[in-house]
Amino acid sequence: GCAGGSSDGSGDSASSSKVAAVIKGLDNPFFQAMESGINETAETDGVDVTVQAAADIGDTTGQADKLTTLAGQDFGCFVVNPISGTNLVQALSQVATAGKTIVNIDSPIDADAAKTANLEIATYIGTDNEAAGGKAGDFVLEQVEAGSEVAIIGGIAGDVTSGARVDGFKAAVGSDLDIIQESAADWKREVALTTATDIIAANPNVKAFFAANDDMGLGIVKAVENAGLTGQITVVSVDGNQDALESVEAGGLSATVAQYPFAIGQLGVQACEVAAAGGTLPAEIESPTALVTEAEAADAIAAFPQPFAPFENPLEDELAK
Amino acid sequence: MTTTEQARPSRLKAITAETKQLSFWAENAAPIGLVVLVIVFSILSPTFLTLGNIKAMLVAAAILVILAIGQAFVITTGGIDLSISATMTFGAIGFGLAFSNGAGFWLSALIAIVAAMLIGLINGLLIAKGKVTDFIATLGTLSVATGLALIVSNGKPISVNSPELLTLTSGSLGIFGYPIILAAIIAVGAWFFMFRTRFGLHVQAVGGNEESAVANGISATKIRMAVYLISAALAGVAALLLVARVGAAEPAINTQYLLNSIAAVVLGGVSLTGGKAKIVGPVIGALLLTALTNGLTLLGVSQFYQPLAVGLVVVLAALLTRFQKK
Amino acid sequence: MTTTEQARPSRLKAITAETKQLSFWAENAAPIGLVVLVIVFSILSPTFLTLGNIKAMLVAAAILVILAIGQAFVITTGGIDLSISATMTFGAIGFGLAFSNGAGFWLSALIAIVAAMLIGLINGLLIAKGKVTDFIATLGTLSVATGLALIVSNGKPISVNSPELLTLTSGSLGIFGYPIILAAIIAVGAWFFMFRTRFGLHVQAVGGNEESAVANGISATKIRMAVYLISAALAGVAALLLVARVGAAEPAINTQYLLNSIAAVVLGGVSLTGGKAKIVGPVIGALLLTALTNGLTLLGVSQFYQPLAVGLVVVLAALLTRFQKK
Amino acid sequence: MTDNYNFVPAAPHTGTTPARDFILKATDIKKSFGGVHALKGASMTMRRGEITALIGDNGAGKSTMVRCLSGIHRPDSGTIWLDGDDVTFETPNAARERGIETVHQNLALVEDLSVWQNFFLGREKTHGLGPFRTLDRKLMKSTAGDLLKNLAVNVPPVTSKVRRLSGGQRQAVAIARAAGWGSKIVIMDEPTAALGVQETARVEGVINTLRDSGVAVLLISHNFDQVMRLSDHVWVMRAGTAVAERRTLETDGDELVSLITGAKAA
Amino acid sequence: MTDNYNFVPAAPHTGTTPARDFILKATDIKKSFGGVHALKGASMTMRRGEITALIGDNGAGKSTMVRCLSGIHRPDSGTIWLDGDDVTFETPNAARERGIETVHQNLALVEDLSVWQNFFLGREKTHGLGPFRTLDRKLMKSTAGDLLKNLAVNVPPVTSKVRRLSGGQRQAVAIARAAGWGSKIVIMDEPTAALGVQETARVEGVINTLRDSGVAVLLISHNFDQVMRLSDHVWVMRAGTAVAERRTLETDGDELVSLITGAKAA
Ligand SMILES: Nc1ncnc2c1ncn2[C@@H]1O[C@H](COP(=O)(O)OP(=O)(O)OP(=O)(O)O)[C@@H](O)[C@H]1O
Ligand SMILES: Nc1ncnc2c1ncn2[C@@H]1O[C@H](COP(=O)(O)OP(=O)(O)OP(=O)(O)O)[C@@H](O)[C@H]1O
Ligand SMILES: [Mg+2]
Ligand SMILES: [Mg+2]
Repeated sequence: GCAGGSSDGSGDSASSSKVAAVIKGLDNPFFQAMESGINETAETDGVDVTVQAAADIGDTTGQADKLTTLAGQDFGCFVVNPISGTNLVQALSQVATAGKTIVNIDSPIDADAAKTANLEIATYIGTDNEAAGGKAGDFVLEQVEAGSEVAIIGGIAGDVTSGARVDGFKAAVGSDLDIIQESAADWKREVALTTATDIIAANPNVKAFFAANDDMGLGIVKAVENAGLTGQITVVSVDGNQDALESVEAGGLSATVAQYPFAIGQLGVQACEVAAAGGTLPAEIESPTALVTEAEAADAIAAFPQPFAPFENPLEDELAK
Repeated sequence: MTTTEQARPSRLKAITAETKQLSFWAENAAPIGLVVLVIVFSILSPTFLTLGNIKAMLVAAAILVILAIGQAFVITTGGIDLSISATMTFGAIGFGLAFSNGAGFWLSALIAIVAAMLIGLINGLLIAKGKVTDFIATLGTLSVATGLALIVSNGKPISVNSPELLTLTSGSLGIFGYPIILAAIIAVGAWFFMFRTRFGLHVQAVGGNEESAVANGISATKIRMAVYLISAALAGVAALLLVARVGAAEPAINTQYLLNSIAAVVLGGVSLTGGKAKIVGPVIGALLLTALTNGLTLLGVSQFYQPLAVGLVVVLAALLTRFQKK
Repeated sequence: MTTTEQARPSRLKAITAETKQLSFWAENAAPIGLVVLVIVFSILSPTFLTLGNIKAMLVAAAILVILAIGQAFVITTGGIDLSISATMTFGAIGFGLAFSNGAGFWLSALIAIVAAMLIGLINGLLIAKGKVTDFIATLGTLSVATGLALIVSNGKPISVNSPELLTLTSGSLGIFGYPIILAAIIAVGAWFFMFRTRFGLHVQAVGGNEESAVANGISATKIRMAVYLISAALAGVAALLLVARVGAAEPAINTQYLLNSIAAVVLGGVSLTGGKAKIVGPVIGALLLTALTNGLTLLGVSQFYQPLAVGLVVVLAALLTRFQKK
Repeated sequence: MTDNYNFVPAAPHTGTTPARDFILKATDIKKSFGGVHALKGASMTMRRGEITALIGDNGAGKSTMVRCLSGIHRPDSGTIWLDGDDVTFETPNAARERGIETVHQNLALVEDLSVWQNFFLGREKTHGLGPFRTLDRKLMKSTAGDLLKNLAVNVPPVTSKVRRLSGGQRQAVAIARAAGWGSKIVIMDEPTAALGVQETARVEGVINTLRDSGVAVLLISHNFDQVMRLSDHVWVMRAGTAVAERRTLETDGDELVSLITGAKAA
Repeated sequence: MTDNYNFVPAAPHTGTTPARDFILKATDIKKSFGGVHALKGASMTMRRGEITALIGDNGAGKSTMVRCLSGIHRPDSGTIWLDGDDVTFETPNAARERGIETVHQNLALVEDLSVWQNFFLGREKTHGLGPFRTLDRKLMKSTAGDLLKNLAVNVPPVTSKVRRLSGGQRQAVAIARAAGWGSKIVIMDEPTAALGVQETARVEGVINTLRDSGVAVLLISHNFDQVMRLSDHVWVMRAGTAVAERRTLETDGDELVSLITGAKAA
């Protein structure tokens, strides 16, 4: 019951109802799910949407270039998932000057930079990655004895998302666990497998792994399996991709923090619809996240890509108007 | 010596014209590719040739243009600089650190360029003095520069809020943004150095035949040192534009820039074996690659098809160079 | 012709021994580097020389070893295959799609290799027939293969649960896992082809001096086609190991494998200008690079310092090659 | 993949219709490189069992002619007749299979390969079968060594790389290679230009031996004494065409010079 | 950065202590490449205003000697005296600044550069000041063209790339380059090996002109006639040492051959 809101033109004459979305690299299932969320919502709601993505997760200027390219066209609303806090600010200032709606999803735009550039961000949708890392940290704390050794495997060294997730994890475990090592596995399953194998070899007492995304988590699971330690080492990752959920169900991955990229994408488009209809948007929308363990895995898979737990969508009311 | 047939001028003319045509297409693969792209995209997308989009494209191209020019100097000597984008990253971090520690814009910019040239110096020493293969030396410094950037920045992006940078990235003269104007000035300077000074001639000589150049009293060591320093210095300048563009100095490597800088040079008709200098070619090559991504984005081509499209264009443009004269 | 001084044998001997020593170090940069690394790491980490770790290292090295061998054939002809890791990705996706559509292991494996060789064929046609510069042609097919892999897989990893793959990845003879055994067999075969058959000799001849090779009736076109096909076929084999290793076919680009495969070959003492063939060198180069990451991880070296360490080792090993005989 | 590299050279074709006494006849050969017309309709002949000299100024087109005869270049037009057959060599191998061996001006050696590898380049001896055919290294080394010994003064070891040889040694390798294949025609493009006295004498000896064993030799040389000393017949090229021919006995250096420079019309 | 590449060549050094009549004296030069002892203590001299010939078999070490004299190689030991000064050339430029010009056996041309660029390579003419000093292209082109015209038969245009020249044309460029600098010594390593009759005659003319203008010429050649015709003095090298010297007038070809081959001891 959310169709049509956008077509009958609010007072804003400059705006068209067309939506442009610029997200991170599509070489990762997380952002593919996000794209699906955007596209499918747009289709059911009859919104014209264009999705562009960076070449890869490190392509900060490429993403900015793409946004700049789109900014010159007649889109009324921009949904952006910036690779870093600032990389899209330049390009967005152009959008903001033209008085178009900016919806920030997933990774937040740096508040200071936004202020400097006079950006007005209609709404921010997402869980910050630190919180997701924190959930994983809490889970690991429950699973292993205090003082156990844990290892962290992040994405490309210096990557912002990876940094936030890892920082959240570290903050949550605090000094209760012994973080023996922090490695970078470039977001890749194969690299994570090699790295985890080495870490297990060097640290036979390692009790848990945290990976900054599911792909690397699955690589670690494989390493644990190869070492014959399945069940003895807790592996948690972040994302909630389908194959990760399946691995959780099958007893491989201990848990994944599902961020529901599909829902984030969906909310992004819906926020644009609300804005186009002249509705009011909350400054921040908490998109659902959930820790998926073996117990919830079946439900999560069944509901995929939607959130499995009931979720209060704050935009539904506005859209229903 | 040319034993052209003076007797049959008309037939000769025809042949010459034909030859001209074929080699004309080949020598100008990059500009021709660019023109074709512009035509195709402007038919397919009404936005492509709007002033706003052209301006956006030129600004987006500036970093790659500058890197391609640096790379062109190195490639002319028969070398290659794989560390160019890591050097840029290192320069950017240098800028970020200096700026956030209170150094003003100009001092920070100087530090960025000096930091970048430090990597260039290592490259030069390894390759010119150490006689290490260019490929492996710069592959090593690629890693070294990346590592250093991560270490000094502690792996975190450094936000930079500088009015000068803002001016640099958003100011413009007509449709020409300051970044592309800077790139154009560098291109003109590079052309001048390459084709009108002794230094440029010596760069070409070393690339063409090092033994002969040395026998004629040219110091290949100095020339090689110089080109790696030039390449690094230009990477430092590009770092300023990079920081200005993304509003922060980030320690992530931009592999894309590395491959594209080389592709731009080669598309511009410079042979990787060295000895043949070109500046305009690489600049147009960089514009071509930028226009390609821009157009594909405008057309809403899916991210999955973009690498394919880029690959096909690169291959087609390269096929054209087949007919280049030796 | 060698005007060695027969008159002063003792002094001569000393000089020869010294020369031998210097060039000995240089010619064997990769093995020496490997030995040094092994010594350093085994002092610093008690785990390093445990059987379990050696086994893990060798298994981890297998993919890179195979890619380095493929790359070595191409580089011996003076070319370079930048598409090698993208080709591997494309082969992996080919395997994943075939397998998930019900083709058995063997058929899927065949499809993987054929898919990879398709890219090799394009490379060969472009470079051998189209006379496109190797660098730019394979840069193009790098993009093309990446795009194709993304498109046919729809960007998603394809999980593969095949008992054969499981055996491949977990089986072993003593401390030698099946992957490294496969790699060793390929290395022996490659050595045989390179040094004991006409084909190998012709590869070296084309790399050494194409004009002379052609004047002696060798078809440079065929040889170039062949080496790119070999490189691609080996990338296909590596794809099997990759899929076996992670239990899924992923469309991700593995730039690291590309740069490392080239680094392994160059560290192994093969000149990028072509003409000088080596197989053992590249294999050891691949082992060196793998041991390096393994050791650094074992030691718990921070992620920020790892690129720096890798870079330094590459540069140092390369510096050794300076003293190689021409 | 390797099958292509293991063929056994076809037995030399033996023509049965000798066009008079000419073993080779090239008529109206044209060859251009871009705008440079290197050959503008050159014709020449070689007689069976004779040494034919080809002289002319730098850039006259001698080497281009040689490269057409040996299959490296395909003429733009014109015909090459070998033993009365119209042969159009597509590849250097085609020419060699028809019995034409060439010592190129640039020697066509691969510097990074050893002497014996260069010696047999393109027609290596193998043993074994099919894909398992391996190089018969022993045989090739000993053969190459034997053939070289006849020619060079300072015989380089057959296993040393050509890169390490002096200019004269390289020339010796290239000549020994061409002379060692029992062919019908051996073409030598300035074979003694870089050679010392002793080597030159040896090469001239080889050329005479070849002639005596019935091989037709085409000798390109700037050295008039040599041409007068060795050849039976001389062709003079100027600016892309063959402008004159003489029996060696019926001419002298001065006439040849004036033919080369164009001071005297053919 | 470019400052290094804009220096004005120093005025030729004019020694004031002629060591007897020798303009150049090399004593006990040794030079090895790895295990190869190319020069094993060779000594030789050149006299003022004379053409000195250096002969010897392939691999005797002539070119290595030349490369030592012209600063490309640094001798392992031994001394080079120029005009009575102990000069140890560290670089080719040092040798050229002292007035030694060389035509190398490999010509030392850069194929991808044009004729005039090769002509002035390493000592380009510039105008302007400091970093804005630009190449004086016009002057260089015309100078190169003038100097070439004296030498080549088929003068290549000065703007054409050396890659497009025939072997003879290249040689002409290299020789014109060396001869055109008003130096004290010109070394020529087999300058006419690849040349035709007319070009050879011209080069010999140039060599004589150089001598007549007071330049000492060192001529490496395998052509005895040429050596006898041109030179005043002959040095013979064998296996890395200079084994004999003769006044040209007091020797003949046969003696030289036996000195080269070692049949006759010095
Ligand atoms: N591959 C080529 N491309 C362009 N021009 C060429 C090529 N080969 C030869 N030429 C030109 O053709 C003409 C004839 O050259 P060729 O080498 O046949 O002369 P030549 O008689 O052998 O001279 P020399 O005595 O100097 O060896 C020259 O002008 C040369 O520049
Ligand atoms: N750069 C080098 N590296 C190794 N060996 C060398 C090098 N240069 C020369 N030689 C060797 O030194 C010896 C003398 O060579 P050089 O070129 O001086 O002889 P040459 O008298 O000039 O002979 P030619 O008449 O053939 O030109 C030869 O055995 C040669 O192989
Ligand atoms: Mg010739
Ligand atoms: Mg010599």
